Amino acid sequence: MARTISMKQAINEALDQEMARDPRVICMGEDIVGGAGAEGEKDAWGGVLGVTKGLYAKHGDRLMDTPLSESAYIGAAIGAAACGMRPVAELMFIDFMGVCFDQIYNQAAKFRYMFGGKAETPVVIRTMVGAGFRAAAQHSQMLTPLFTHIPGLKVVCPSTPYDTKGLLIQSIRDNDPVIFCEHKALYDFQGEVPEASYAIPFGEANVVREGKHCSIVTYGLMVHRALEAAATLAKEGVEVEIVDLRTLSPLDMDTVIESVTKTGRLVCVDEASPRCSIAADISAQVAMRAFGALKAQIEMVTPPHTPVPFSPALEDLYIPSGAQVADAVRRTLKGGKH
Amino acid sequence: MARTISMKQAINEALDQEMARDPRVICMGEDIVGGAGAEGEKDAWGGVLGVTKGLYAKHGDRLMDTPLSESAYIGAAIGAAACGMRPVAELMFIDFMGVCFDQIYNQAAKFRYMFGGKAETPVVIRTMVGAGFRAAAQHSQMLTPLFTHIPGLKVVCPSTPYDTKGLLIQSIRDNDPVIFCEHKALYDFQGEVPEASYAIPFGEANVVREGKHCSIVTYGLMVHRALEAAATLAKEGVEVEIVDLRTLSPLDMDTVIESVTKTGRLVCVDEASPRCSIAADISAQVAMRAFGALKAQIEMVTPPHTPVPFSPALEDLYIPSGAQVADAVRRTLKGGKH
Amino acid sequence: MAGTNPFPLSRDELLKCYRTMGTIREFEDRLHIDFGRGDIPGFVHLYAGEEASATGIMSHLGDGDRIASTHRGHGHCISKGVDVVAMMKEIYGRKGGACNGKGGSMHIADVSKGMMGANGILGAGAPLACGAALAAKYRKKGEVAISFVGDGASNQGTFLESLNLAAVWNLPVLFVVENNGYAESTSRDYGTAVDSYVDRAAGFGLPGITVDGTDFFAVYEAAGEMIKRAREGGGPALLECKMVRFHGHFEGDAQTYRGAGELDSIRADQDCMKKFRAQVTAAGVITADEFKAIDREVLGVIENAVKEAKAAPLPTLADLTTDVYVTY
Amino acid sequence: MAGTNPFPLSRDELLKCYRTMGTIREFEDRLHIDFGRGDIPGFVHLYAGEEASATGIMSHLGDGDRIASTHRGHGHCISKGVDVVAMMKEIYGRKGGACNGKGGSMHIADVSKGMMGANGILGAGAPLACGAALAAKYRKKGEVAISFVGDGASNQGTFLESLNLAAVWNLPVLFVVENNGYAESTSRDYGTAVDSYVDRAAGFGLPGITVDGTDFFAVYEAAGEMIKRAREGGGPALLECKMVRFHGHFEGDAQTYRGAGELDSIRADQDCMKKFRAQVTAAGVITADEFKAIDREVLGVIENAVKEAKAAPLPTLADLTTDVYVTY
Ligand SMILES: Cc1ncc(C[n+]2csc(CCOP(=O)(O)OP(=O)(O)O)c2C)c(N)n1
Ligand SMILES: Cc1ncc(C[n+]2csc(CCOP(=O)(O)OP(=O)(O)O)c2C)c(N)n1
Ligand SMILES: [Mg+2]
Ligand SMILES: [Mg+2]
Repeated sequence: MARTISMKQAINEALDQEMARDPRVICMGEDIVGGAGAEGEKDAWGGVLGVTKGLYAKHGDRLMDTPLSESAYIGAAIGAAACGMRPVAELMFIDFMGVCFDQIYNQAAKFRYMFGGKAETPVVIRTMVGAGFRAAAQHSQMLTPLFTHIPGLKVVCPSTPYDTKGLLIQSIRDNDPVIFCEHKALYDFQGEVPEASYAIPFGEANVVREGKHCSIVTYGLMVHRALEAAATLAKEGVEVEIVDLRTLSPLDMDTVIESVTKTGRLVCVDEASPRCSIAADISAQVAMRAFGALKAQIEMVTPPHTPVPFSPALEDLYIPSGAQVADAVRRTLKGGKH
Repeated sequence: MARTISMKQAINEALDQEMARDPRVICMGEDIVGGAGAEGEKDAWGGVLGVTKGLYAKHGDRLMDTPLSESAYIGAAIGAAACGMRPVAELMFIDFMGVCFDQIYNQAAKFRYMFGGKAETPVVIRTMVGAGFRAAAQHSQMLTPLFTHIPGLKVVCPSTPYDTKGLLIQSIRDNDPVIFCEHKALYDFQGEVPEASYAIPFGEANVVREGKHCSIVTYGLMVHRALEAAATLAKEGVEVEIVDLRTLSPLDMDTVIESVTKTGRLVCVDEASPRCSIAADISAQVAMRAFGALKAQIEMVTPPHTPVPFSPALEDLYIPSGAQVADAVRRTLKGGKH
Repeated sequence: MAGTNPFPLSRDELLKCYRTMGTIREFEDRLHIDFGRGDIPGFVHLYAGEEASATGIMSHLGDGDRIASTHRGHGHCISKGVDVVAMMKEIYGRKGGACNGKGGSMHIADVSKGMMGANGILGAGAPLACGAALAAKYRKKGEVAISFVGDGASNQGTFLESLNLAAVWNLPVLFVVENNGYAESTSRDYGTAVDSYVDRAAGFGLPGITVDGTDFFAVYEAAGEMIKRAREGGGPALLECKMVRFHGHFEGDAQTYRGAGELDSIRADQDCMKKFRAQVTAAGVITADEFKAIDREVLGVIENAVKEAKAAPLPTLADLTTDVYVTY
Repeated sequence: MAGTNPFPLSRDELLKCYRTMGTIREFEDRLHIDFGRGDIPGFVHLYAGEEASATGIMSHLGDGDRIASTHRGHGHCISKGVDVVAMMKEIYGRKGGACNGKGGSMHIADVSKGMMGANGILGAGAPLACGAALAAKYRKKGEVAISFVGDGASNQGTFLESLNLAAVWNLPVLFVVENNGYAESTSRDYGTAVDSYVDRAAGFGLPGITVDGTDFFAVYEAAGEMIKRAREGGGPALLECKMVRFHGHFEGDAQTYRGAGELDSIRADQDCMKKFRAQVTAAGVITADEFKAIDREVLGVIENAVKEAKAAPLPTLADLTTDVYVTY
């Protein structure tokens, strides 16, 4: 039965159901329980924004608070995964990857290949991404391209509670290392989610809106900005098609190309910094594989090549807006082969 | 007076001349002198491949060996830069960025912006990149896209001894943090280099070969693969233009677009992994800004989406070859607007 | 006995230190209120309760000495001489803020005052302080650097590596572990596998001292000795200040992890400002009325800072893309 | 007295340990020669001279116990039971190698033997071993994990954090610092700011012991005690093995940083195999001829491994893109 719940609740439910289903699933992270060693409430936090709250009561010591040592505990999750467990480690903000990236991209990502196909590392790293929280340059980054660049990693970034539950369950069941990116600005976003457990396969983009004039390819929070743009443009008689990638690696280029083949136009929207971004990656692949289908220039909408500013006045300008997306669509509609 | 020297010697000379010129220049890294605390020869190594050998005799304690603690000493270089020094820190292999990336992308790269334009961090991080040494998955990566993605960093990757000297001198004099990527397979590559000191400005790509049929945009070792392809193709009557980017951030898109506007065709060659790569970045920018000039699909030549294999038999297949580049040119020449 | 001053600081210096602590306290308590009202965006970590540490240490420093701070940086800023109006504007995200509104609470810096920045990344300040100390070593003016770190962050590899590096290079740097008993909701005793930071320091060949960080004079003396030693080429050291925080980890934290009555009791018995007043008035060096006058003065300073901050202009689109590079 | 065995191992076990050490020595010395000939690609770090450490420790382990190794991993592999032919093929970059030629010397692994991989990144094995220990804790079969680290790498944050994590979670993991006096060309005493690793361990609440790593029996006994304790839930510990390396840091290293005569003297006086033979023959448990027979046997094993490696097929284009993911 589907009810309307938040993305936060969808994450909590996915973890709960998978922990109940599979005793090898364990969770670890900073304050994911909270109150460790303190005199007051146990499960005092349930994560910095309360996402894992309540799981301790159900699953006890299979949730572990950690010292503030991301290399050590994320590496431990990876090591445990290589030894038959299915750990879900929380990297509180993706911005902290700089203190533990080696364990992710040189260890987890490469074991299978370096060891000649003889290792499996079914670890999930849950992490908060994105701007909008007035959390400034070191707590607001997207950074999805850095992980997508790395062979051996899978990268997931859902846009709805429904996708979140299904993709997190798939991530836990998946036999490869998965970076599961949760957009903090979507935590309270509500949507219909079935109570029963279900998995959404990786590498299947979701056409969240059909249209014939232009394709918008995006993921995460930007799906909602694209939908805003679509609503505006519809009033102008422009019907855009929106492709929500859902997983950045593996990537469903077939759906992207199918859409561009239909519309002949492409706008890639990415909340990550512009250089070597997901937007650039999709654009380049289309320019290579579906050039003939393109009727006009590809447009990319990203933040500027700057760190994320603190001031709300600036941060609101930093994050790509629905209006910017609509403008980009209008630009490519005006463009055309000479 | 120009002589023929190796890229290694060009680096050594640039460091030597800048240390002599500016007392604020200091160098640090693992075994960049060598023999610290040991009974034998001082300056025993001069870096793992001997690049800094001999500098200790001239500049003494301004070259410092470090403990094996990249976060600490690269962070110290960054901190010293923020306090008026001009440190050149060596990260032996770029593959080790995973243990110290935070200091680079969250600290050095962001100080200026986060502090409202009131900080300068003139640090250079010299690091070895690339495959070909049979050094396997953790000592052969390119990883230039990861740094290029980050606003606040400058990223340099020269292809010749001449460029190496001039760009390293510019890096040291530059007031922003610079990641200086040295391709290990080019260390012994010889070229003409003036003895006198000179700086090559950032953001100026070099058209290393002119041609009218197709543009090849690349950097580092791949410039030489492009030249191989050019020689092959010339025999077929195909004249390619080769743009050596030299600096990946800032990026000289003007030169790229000028070239594509002339040739109408683009092949991007990158030794980095394909997803969110430099090749993708350039391709996407061209598809956005110079779509009208394109006569056919863009082609990208990169390694496969795999870690770097150890076996020479595989590594030679992994690294993009001149033949692969030539094939890509032929493909785009066959392509065309429908 | 009134008139004779048993403290290592003059009457004026004592007044100045009290004013600094009071400014921090009022700054933080005011933010607590204004955050509750919804006036202040983002994550804000308050230093109230910990003032004696920053103030006791920074009293020994000049502008040429550098500090690298933490996410809980307001107290370090104020005691290092960063302008409180500029700080308040920054926290309100305004132009004219210490970072022109681009940094916010977690990134306030003022390099002209030797304040190398609050830092949103745990442990990240330690290498930066080592770098500042290295620069000082080359400059040979006897400058030092201080690295602040929380008890939780003291388990970050970045911090631990820095202890070793500082010892290997014999850097003039002091590592200050501000042990307030918690890392977010997690107790120090859970997260840190050693009872005393003196032992941890010893594991890296560093001398260490633990002091009661709510006792200004204990901090002042221990830090003074260690800083003097560092200035003279004696190398790095570690100072653990055991202390308490009065507010939540960040604003919005309900603090249910605390024991019953814990917050009341630390506010009653471990208030560093109360202790300072008691010690100094008991010695008859400064009167309670003089302290009250400073309290009032400070209130005005902060009131004014908030007023100025609220009146300051917001940054605009033109500011969005400036200050990324010196040149690009 | 001939016949009575004063050692904590049976005659057969002693023979087995000697065979293991001899296999490592011959494996490495042979690589040294073949590398010199240009037969072997890449970076190769030899374990010769350090055999007593790997062998003394691994004698206590079964396949269910895990180890995380270093860049200098051949000795750990062999003593953990990885097939030497598969290893040699791997180092020659052949199909049928332990990693089908994709890993090479720095990445040999055999998860079926509990060998979680040599590792090209310093300190990176420590968290992995913690993870293996964590898995063991959940499985409740009394398994343990060992993390090997060099003296130089012991200054990596990753390693240091792991000491704390292991203590906090009371993991059944043993950290073995293989202190061979050098990190590349840099002396241990320059890079590590503490004399004894026992002190460093104490800084993280861990018990530590330092042993002469060239004395097999010293290693064997200390490791045995610590591993037993860990199996019984007593938690992590640190073992420092002081040892020597016979070859350069990697093949191609001229070792000019060593003092005059240093290499000769360590080969003469600190050869763990010589010591082992002397101790065991003196006690009359095994004869010199028996040892020689093993030496000959081992020579044949390695000779055969090289032959098989050279005869094995190279991987081809079809292998390039396999084994990146389980599914994609
Ligand atoms: C590398 C990193 N990991 C995690 C965090 C999230 N975080 C911010 S403050 C904090 C607790 C810090 O505790 P402590 O060091 O004791 O300082 P305190 O807050 O008590 O002053 C955590 C976990 C972070 N900012 N950086
Ligand atoms: C993170 C990282 N930094 C640097 C290196 C380069 N490196 C490889 S081995 C080595 C020296 C290691 O010394 P030690 O830990 O004492 O081990 P040993 O070689 O003596 O066995 C260095 C610096 C690396 N592989 N990884
Ligand atoms: Mg704390
Ligand atoms: Mg060593």
